[in-house]
Amino acid sequence: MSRFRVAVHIVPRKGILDPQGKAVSDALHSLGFDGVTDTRIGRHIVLHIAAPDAKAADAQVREMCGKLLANPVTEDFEIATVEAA
Amino acid sequence: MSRFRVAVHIVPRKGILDPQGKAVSDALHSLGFDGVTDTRIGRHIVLHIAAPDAKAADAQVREMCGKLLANPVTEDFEIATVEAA
Amino acid sequence: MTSAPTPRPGDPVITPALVAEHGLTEDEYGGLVALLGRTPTFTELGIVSALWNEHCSYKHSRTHLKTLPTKAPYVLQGPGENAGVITIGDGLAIAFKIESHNHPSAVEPYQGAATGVGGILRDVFTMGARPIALLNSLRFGSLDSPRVRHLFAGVVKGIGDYGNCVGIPTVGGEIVFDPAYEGNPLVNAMCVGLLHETDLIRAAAEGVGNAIMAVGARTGRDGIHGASFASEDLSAASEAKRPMVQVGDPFTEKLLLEASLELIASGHIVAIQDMGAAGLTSSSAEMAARGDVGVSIDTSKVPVREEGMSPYEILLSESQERMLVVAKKGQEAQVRAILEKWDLSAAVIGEVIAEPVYRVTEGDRVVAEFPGSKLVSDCPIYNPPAKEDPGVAELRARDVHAIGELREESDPRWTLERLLSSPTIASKRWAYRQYDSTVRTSTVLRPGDGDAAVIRIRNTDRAIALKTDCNGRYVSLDPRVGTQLAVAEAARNVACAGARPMAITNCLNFGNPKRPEVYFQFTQAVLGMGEACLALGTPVTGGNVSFYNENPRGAVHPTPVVGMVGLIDSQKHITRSGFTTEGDDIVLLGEPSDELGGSEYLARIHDVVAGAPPRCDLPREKATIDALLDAIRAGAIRSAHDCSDGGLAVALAECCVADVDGTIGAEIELSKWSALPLRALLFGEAQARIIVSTPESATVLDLARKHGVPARVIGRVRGRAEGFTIRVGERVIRTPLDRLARAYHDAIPNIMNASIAELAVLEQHPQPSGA
Amino acid sequence: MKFGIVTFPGSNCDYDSYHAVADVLGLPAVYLWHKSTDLEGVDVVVLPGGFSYGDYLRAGAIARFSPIMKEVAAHARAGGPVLGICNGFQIACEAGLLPGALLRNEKLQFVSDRVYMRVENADTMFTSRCETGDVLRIPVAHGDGRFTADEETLDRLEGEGRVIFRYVNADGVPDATSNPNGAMRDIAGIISAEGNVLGLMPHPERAMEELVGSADGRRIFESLLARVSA
Ligand SMILES: Nc1ncnc2c1ncn2[C@@H]1O[C@H](COP(=O)(O)OP(=O)(O)O)[C@@H](O)[C@H]1O
Ligand SMILES: [Mg+2]
Repeated sequence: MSRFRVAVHIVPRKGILDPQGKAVSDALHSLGFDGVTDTRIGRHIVLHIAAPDAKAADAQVREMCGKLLANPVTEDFEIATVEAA
Repeated sequence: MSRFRVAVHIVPRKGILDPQGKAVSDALHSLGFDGVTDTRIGRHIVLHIAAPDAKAADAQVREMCGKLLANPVTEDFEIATVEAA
Repeated sequence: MTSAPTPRPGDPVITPALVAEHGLTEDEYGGLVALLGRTPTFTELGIVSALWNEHCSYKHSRTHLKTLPTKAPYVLQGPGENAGVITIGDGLAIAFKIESHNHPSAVEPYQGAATGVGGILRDVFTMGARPIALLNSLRFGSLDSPRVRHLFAGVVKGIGDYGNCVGIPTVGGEIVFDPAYEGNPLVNAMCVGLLHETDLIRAAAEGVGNAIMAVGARTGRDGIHGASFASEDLSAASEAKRPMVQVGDPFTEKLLLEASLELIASGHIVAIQDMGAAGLTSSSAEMAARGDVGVSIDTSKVPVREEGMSPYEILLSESQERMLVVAKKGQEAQVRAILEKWDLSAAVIGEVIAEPVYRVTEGDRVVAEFPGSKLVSDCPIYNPPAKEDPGVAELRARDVHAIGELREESDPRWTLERLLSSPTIASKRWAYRQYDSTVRTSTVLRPGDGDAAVIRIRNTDRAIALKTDCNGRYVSLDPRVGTQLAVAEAARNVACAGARPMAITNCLNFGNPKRPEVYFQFTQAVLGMGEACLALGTPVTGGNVSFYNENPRGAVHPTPVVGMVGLIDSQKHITRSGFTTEGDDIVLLGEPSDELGGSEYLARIHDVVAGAPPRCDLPREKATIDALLDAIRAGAIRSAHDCSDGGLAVALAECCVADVDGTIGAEIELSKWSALPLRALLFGEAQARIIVSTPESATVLDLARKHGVPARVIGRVRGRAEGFTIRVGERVIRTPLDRLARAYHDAIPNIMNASIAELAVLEQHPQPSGA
Repeated sequence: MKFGIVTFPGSNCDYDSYHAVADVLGLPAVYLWHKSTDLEGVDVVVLPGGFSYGDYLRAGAIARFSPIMKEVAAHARAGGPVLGICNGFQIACEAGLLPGALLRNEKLQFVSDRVYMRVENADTMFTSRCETGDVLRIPVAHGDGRFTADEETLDRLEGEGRVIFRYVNADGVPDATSNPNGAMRDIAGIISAEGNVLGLMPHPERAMEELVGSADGRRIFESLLARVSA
């Protein structure tokens, strides 16, 4: 078993209203950041796990996303990084 | 001006209690993912912005983080990716 | 411009399969073709499928709902509008309505419940009323199941986050756990608003030339049912993934609320309506039908959130936090200015026209056109066969006395604690502690303080009492009687808080009406509701029907939820449910009888749902309420609590331990009824019973006699140290209070707080949860 | 003495604060619109509770940039009293008027309840009508109330007598259940170094009349009245 640090992004699914992202976009505009056209806000989850290898770590985290970390009805997830820790 | 997609991570500063991360760790254990030793939960913000070049885009988003996106008392931020969009 | 609509490029061809996917029967489709005199376009098919579906058309319920009593001198607005309205004097009125969000909550509990609250808030503020209170009536399966815990936790958080953010206190409700709701949770939300009678506004389009405006949030592809029906014809897999779930934005709702009330007060508009179920289609068609005018709408002018939306999608989208407004001609700019003040957009999307048609264009192209108001009026009406399920008749006839007692029951304390810790009876504080119940600073009785919530009316000495009720088990065993009892219990509960029951709204949750046994339940329930409302003088001012609450394992208990509003003339009369003062006499209004059928006792201890529900004697219910209110007005009552789930012993224990801030003792003497079987005496659910505590029992007994209500002193309030004692002849049942308190208060937290996974999932919601 | 109550988009206790001041205490009060840059000559600014900008991103994070906040900061710099309640406390922290931050409640649930808070320092313009050690019963209703700061800041706050309210039980001592949100050192409310900006999570404006459960919140408003008008 080795130790891995896995980072996951959970994001609102395309087409789903993201009121938080909208509020932040608007706030950035009013702060003068006019170039902002779109903001989406999701979660950045960093897990430390034990697994035989990186591939297994990835698979394990995918399963966690399916079961717990992401809401299957409204969110998509992506494994951003898997690194030895 | 070009268009960039910038992803930022806002994470709870080390040493700050992260009850959400802890609850998720515990929940993962109760689902049988015993190998999880630590979970931290932050925000994953994806911005679409206009900027002359990638460096300027990065600088702009840093400024946004300093002003609005991260709380200097409790959070750290890191620019994860800057890509042409 | 009356060219007949032509199919849009890319529209799917109308085939029998497509028609079926839109939920229209062959006959209904035939009716549509006859109405148009031609084949409908895809857009027209979508419109009709939305308007003629059960939710909008009430096609299976309309005939029966018409039989309900709806009138009283104080009813300003009965059924037919976004909410009912009653006057409470001094030019003030109360608007109120309950609605279901069962199906969305089953799919996505958090967003489903949240958007349910959003919708009911809009129904109330579009009447010109400022929302002042929210309630909710919830049904879930057994908490033993992780999925149920997930649903329960999600629904509660969704309700809380939405109402808390908008700043409307959630003050009451009920939560029942029963395996009958395992696959189909019921989530009914009620909103109550306050208005000046002169601000009452209705949702009828009027005035040829007036502008129709879309205000509030932009329209996205959320919740388009047609999208799934037609997904084969629309493109690939990406489309199949298209979100059906609507996400609520309570922040926008708060802005919309303020902007709408300002709009109504400004006099620049003639009508306003929520774009709720079936979105723009149903709001515009209903407004046109109510006003008996034509309308013309251009979907290309609707502000959208996503590119490339078709008229079909724009018309059927159920994006939240949107309103349809009819602005006075020439005053559109003022309307826009008010919305801009609140950072919201407003766009003119059509107008009221003289020609009696409902017309939709996309730019210059006519994509849908229906003659007159036939779209709404020609909706089919069904009255399918109704027949009782013989199995139910058998259950009802079953002699429940024959059910033997468990060994543990030889100690009634065991049974009492089991019942107090039954999730249906136990304290719901775990849930309502997540609801801001004190914002607006008018909540006099918060959840848990009384049998009903009480909100004072500022600048008057009056207050209103609010409660939702329904025992679905009773209704399942005898729909007519069970529904009468739901009305009676709601009336009793508001009376216990010191209020005269005034009027009800209802949410009729049933299974598939095409099944005769379900339709039987429905028709009987409506019959019983009408009878009870007549007898108790509480007309029905509106409501909602939710059919198809079933899955392959069967239908839910028929659950006609009653939302009652009562009026308290003087704030001095506001009455709590728990005992307050050592030495007070405890009086029982009404009397025990040998009735165990349909009880929580049988369900919880014996896992049996059988027997006839308790008898309902409506005149007796009325007399008991009148006697109680007279005693309250005479200043003789210190607390009042009705007997419902769990019977007399449970109700008495609740009076001692329900207050989280401290328990109080009681000594009870029931020997007068020692001839009754002990379990029926303690845990039977005979109706029309109220427990009061009083320093003047003579006055109470006297008033009861005057109303012909049996009443007797059954004990005395004691100090905390003296515990809880019931004597029945030789038997003495004595329990320390903290055992009872723990059973009552810890049951739900013990289950939920151990359930980390469910809670952690919820915490993932990127929703506001500030202050 | 005139009160100004700021209305941000999403504020929802502005109405309650106005009621407390104008109807219960009979004092002049005005609403101040977030887009305005004029404090209209008010003596006390109230940053009310609610969900300014939906509390999206972080409670108070967006509101602090409202045009009115520049004027509020100037008023505070000039020694003018500012009372931040709940969301107002969060906004004051985000704006740097007060140190620390208010994070998600430790139990991760919104908490609506009535709590007890002990007056830790009666020698402020907000607490002069209390005695140190008094226990007030006040409603709370928030999801992000866990006061957090680094140890050094906490020690400084304590050392300078700037922890004004602490969560306790009915008997006036902290216990396992008296802290509703996991706030560090049971802190319910703090004051600025100059003593003119108070932030607290509980809602004194909801505790002005016995009819709605408690009148203990009056002591805070009456203290202000005594000091400022003196
Ligand atoms: N979903 C809920 N939301 C808010 N308050 C609730 C909810 N469920 C129950 N309550 C409150 O808990 C108390 C007890 O409710 P309930 O058990 O239904 O009483 P009863 O049996 O007298 O009808 C009431 O004050 C009620 O309003
Ligand atoms: Mg009751």
